[in-house]
Amino acid sequence: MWTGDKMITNPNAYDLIVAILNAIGVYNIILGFFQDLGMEYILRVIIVLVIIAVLLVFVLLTVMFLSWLERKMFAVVQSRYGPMVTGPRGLFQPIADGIKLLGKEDIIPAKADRWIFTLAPFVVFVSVLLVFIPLPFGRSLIVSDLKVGLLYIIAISAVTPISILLAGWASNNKYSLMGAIRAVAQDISYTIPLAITAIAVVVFVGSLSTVDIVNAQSGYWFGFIPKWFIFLQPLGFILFLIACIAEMGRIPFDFQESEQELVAGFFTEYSGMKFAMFFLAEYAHLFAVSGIIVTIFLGGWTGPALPFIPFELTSLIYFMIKTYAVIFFAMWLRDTVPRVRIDQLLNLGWKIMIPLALLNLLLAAFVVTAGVI
Amino acid sequence: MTDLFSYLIISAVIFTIGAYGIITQRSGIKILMSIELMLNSANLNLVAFSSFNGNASGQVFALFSIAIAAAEAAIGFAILVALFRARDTINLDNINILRW
Amino acid sequence: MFSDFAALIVLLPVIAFVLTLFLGKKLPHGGAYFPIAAIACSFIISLGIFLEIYPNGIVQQSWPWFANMNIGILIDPLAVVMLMMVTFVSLLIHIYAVGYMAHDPAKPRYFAETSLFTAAMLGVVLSDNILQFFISWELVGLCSFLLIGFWYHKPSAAAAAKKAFLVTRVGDVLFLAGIVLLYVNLSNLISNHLFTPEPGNFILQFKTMFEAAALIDPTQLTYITLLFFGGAVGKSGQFPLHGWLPDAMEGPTTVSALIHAATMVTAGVYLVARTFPMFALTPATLGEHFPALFPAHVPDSLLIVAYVGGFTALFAATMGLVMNDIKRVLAYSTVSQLGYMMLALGTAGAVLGAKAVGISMFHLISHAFFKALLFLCAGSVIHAVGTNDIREMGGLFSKMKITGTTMMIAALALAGIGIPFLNIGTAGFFSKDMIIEGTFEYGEQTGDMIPYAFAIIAALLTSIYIFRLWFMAFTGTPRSERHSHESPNVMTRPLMILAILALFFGFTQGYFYPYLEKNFELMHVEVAGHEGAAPEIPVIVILLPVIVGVLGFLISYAIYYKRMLDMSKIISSGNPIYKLLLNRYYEPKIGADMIGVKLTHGVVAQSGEFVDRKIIDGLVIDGIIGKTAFWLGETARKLQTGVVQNYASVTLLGVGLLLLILKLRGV
Amino acid sequence: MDIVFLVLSIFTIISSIMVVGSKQLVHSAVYLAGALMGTAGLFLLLKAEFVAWAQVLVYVGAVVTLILFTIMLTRKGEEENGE
Repeated sequence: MWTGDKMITNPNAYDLIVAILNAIGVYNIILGFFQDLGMEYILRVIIVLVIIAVLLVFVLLTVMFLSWLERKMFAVVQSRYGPMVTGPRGLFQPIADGIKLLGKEDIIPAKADRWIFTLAPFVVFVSVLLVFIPLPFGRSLIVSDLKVGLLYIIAISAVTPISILLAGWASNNKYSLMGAIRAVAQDISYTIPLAITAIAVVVFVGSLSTVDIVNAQSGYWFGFIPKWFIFLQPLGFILFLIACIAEMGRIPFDFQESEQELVAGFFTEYSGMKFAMFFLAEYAHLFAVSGIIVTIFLGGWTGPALPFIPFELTSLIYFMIKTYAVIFFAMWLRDTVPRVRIDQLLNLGWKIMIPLALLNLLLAAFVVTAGVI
Repeated sequence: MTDLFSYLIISAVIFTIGAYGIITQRSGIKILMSIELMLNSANLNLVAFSSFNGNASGQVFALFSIAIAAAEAAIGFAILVALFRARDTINLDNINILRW
Repeated sequence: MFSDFAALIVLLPVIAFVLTLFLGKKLPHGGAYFPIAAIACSFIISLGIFLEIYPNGIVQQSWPWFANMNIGILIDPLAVVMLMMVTFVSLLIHIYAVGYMAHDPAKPRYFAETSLFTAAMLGVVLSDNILQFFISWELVGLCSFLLIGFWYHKPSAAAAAKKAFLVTRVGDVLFLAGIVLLYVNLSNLISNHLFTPEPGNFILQFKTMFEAAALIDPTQLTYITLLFFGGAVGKSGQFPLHGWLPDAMEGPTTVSALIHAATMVTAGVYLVARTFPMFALTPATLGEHFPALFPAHVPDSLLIVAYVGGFTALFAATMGLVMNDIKRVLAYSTVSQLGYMMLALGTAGAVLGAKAVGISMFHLISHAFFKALLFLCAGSVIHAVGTNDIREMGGLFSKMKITGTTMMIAALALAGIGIPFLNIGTAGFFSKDMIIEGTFEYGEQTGDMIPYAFAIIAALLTSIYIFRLWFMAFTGTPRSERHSHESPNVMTRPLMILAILALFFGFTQGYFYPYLEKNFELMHVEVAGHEGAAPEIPVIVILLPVIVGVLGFLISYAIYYKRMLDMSKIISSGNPIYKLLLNRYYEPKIGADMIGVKLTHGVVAQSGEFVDRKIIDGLVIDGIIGKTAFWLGETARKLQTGVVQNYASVTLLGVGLLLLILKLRGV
Repeated sequence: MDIVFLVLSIFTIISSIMVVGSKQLVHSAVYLAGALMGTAGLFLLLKAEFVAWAQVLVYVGAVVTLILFTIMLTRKGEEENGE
């Protein structure tokens, strides 16, 4: 089953770095140096650490940019200017916010469960960051091409509700608990259609690896329609998009923190660095989920190759353009749509989304078994 | 590479802890958690054997067992919540309505 | 090509049943289109099969079922004419029901049940083995129960449904016993190597049965056939199990039409016709042992069939004379006509062999047409007048011309009016004459003229009661205030089609008799008639049925139209005969009060209760057994502490012990 | 490899002990999540990736969430018996 190693592995970031070093002509020198020391694995560890550092910096920068973008967009929609003071058009506002939050006092409520109260934000943050591991930012630009990448992503996303629940419970505050329970009810309801629609795509591809999924979407039908799964599975795409937005807890499904009802939901009691972690996690989640949507339905990094530019770079650009389009859609949604009611949310999830997702899966299975595609 | 035996030892230890938990705990939730532990140790056994014998069917069994554990947990906890609503307690010592 | 779809004949109405049951509420007309379309398709397939196999083919399909049984389809001439008749009449009744049931809220249920009913009847007709036959037969019984009790909120309907179910059950049990006895005999024959079925044949298939029939011990064969006939008596409402049939009028009139014309009641006749070779093989012991009472050389079973049928024909006709409920008159008429069919099988079977099947089936089919027509006309009248009582009708002809005319045609057909020698006449003229001539021939050859007398008297009575009905309903002055009107087209069109058939179906007799006569030859089964030169039939015998028919018409005309005789004097004076007839020979009283209440409840049930309560309970509950069980329970229940931990501990301990034992034994 | 196995197994066993030993029900649940994650890690070591992530998805994602849910819905009971 999944015990043996895959025969041909898709190239990942590690291979890319090795290739670059080879191209410059220094790889063998460095390798020789560590081989002399007899500690070849240290080179591997270093390269991996470099990859992680690059990923972390990239994600954090994107997240900061996203928080600025969100505020700016919200302002534009409401005919305001938004942040304008720090940096050009307020571009450095997130950095200023970050510094402010770091300087704040880290308050832990007296009756809170200290241990869990501290643990929860870290779990949220880490679990969101872990999602990026099998996410292909471009050709070869992937930390690790897991054989079960899609399952991994769904599994890791499933850990987030626990930390939210813990955060809400540990605060010892009824609004927090209420927000947490809502968040979890919502997450559980929407993970199911999410997973089922993802499976429908897997039925077409025949592999859980994200790179395989993207590769399956390269090429064109009739010479001009890209082979993206959005065209093959429009219903699946819509369901996946809705489920993702609900999963992220963004308007119109932001029950975990609905300010008018629950102050700030599960992170009402958080301040300082811990609050910053929730905040960062939220935008990182937005980025990750948009990336997943792009990977699964919008062809990932596929696109026409440009001359003279290495495809690794163009593919990254294609990926980012598509991802920002999805992010833009989510933000636009937040700016324009009101929140639904919690019972409507759950009805939608259980009574409409899941049956439709199953129908979609059935159609996909039928199409594949019938050999239409 | 670690050998099969060490995995079996781990599994046995976890199983024993779970069994101990079932016998000693009073809270229904704790007991169910202990049951999860025991099921988990069984999964570990299955996967370890499957991996060391080069036969994938153990993994399939483990997947089945995981699914069953999830279903069992859903039902068990639903029963606990219902019991809590009816009797205001989840201490199993007080919930012996099915006794003669 | 059509024969490949033979299974669809049954399956389509079943599918329609499911669809109507589940989707009917959402559709116009209660989803009546499903059964109509399905039965229309069944009819087309049946017709196609008929055209395909005529004149010498049969369709046989068989699949193994369990043990040495099979599921199969057998379409021989006998089955194919039945198939066409059942599907066609059922189709017309369904179409008619769209109008008749238009205002009933439970239409989907009605159409679903009638569809299943038709499917069950078709299953009876198509079966190629007696077990499958019995299963469909039971399904017919169930559907009749559901349909008779269709208006279950009416206590009388519920009671009638129960009565129908219970009374036919008596017959069904006999039938089942017959099947069991047959099976035992057949398997004994096979295990003693006296008989081996051909390869590919199964033990309860009709073919095997007929082949083996000659080898079965004659006495046993008599029992088997009589038990089968018992089933037929129950289903076809023959004396003494006829009581349920008039009560079955509590259902909607269309249901009555379906039960009485096309489906259920004919199943009994069909059963006897189907297994006719076995009846014909039974020994003639009665004639040997009681030469004074019975004719010689007539197979026992056929003799009994003839007598029961003949007696029923007469007996039911007498009650038909006095009934005031329009549908009850028709119901007794059905019983009487079914008696004729049985009579034909018995008498003609004894002297003419396989030809009797043709005679009987011809009457069955022409009866199906004109009886369906009569019922549908009655339904139309009831629809218009709102009552079942013919005393409250009258003068309807001016308002309901189509219904009146078609009903007159049906009445003529029932009375068997026609012109002898020229061979012009209604369907009933040909079919009934044939039966009466058959009884005469039987009488000539055996010297037993009683069945002939039964037949002729019953024919006279038939003519009287049916024209009485017509005159009372359609002529004279209206006796109720109701504003009646002709029924809608969807109801009258089926009437006209049936009327045409009732008029002209008789002319097919030239093709019909030879075709059906070959039925058993095609299955390679010999049915020997009583060989003897066909006697010259005197002119009077040929004329007599028509004469009594016309005579009956004249009597009715005189009494009920011209009012030459005041009937009220006769019937109100406490005339004992009238009372006897009106109370249906006290049959309901005997059935319900004597057998039901006094015998079953009073004697059997009471004594059973005594044994159960006083003897068995006394021994078991208060005796040592009860005490021990009680004590054991008291002690053992302490083991259930209700503490989960105890259970878990004991379970673990048990597993540990088990492991230890296994280890010690070195496994 | 041995070191990873050792760390994972010790982590798993300690978490398991804490599941039973912890006084607070919520802590128990968190330790249970830890123990299950540790087992998932062991599965990864055994090269059973699919089972490992299925374990994370179902056990940690669903079962532990259910447990936490139940704990929160039966809070009064927990306080009574929390000692």
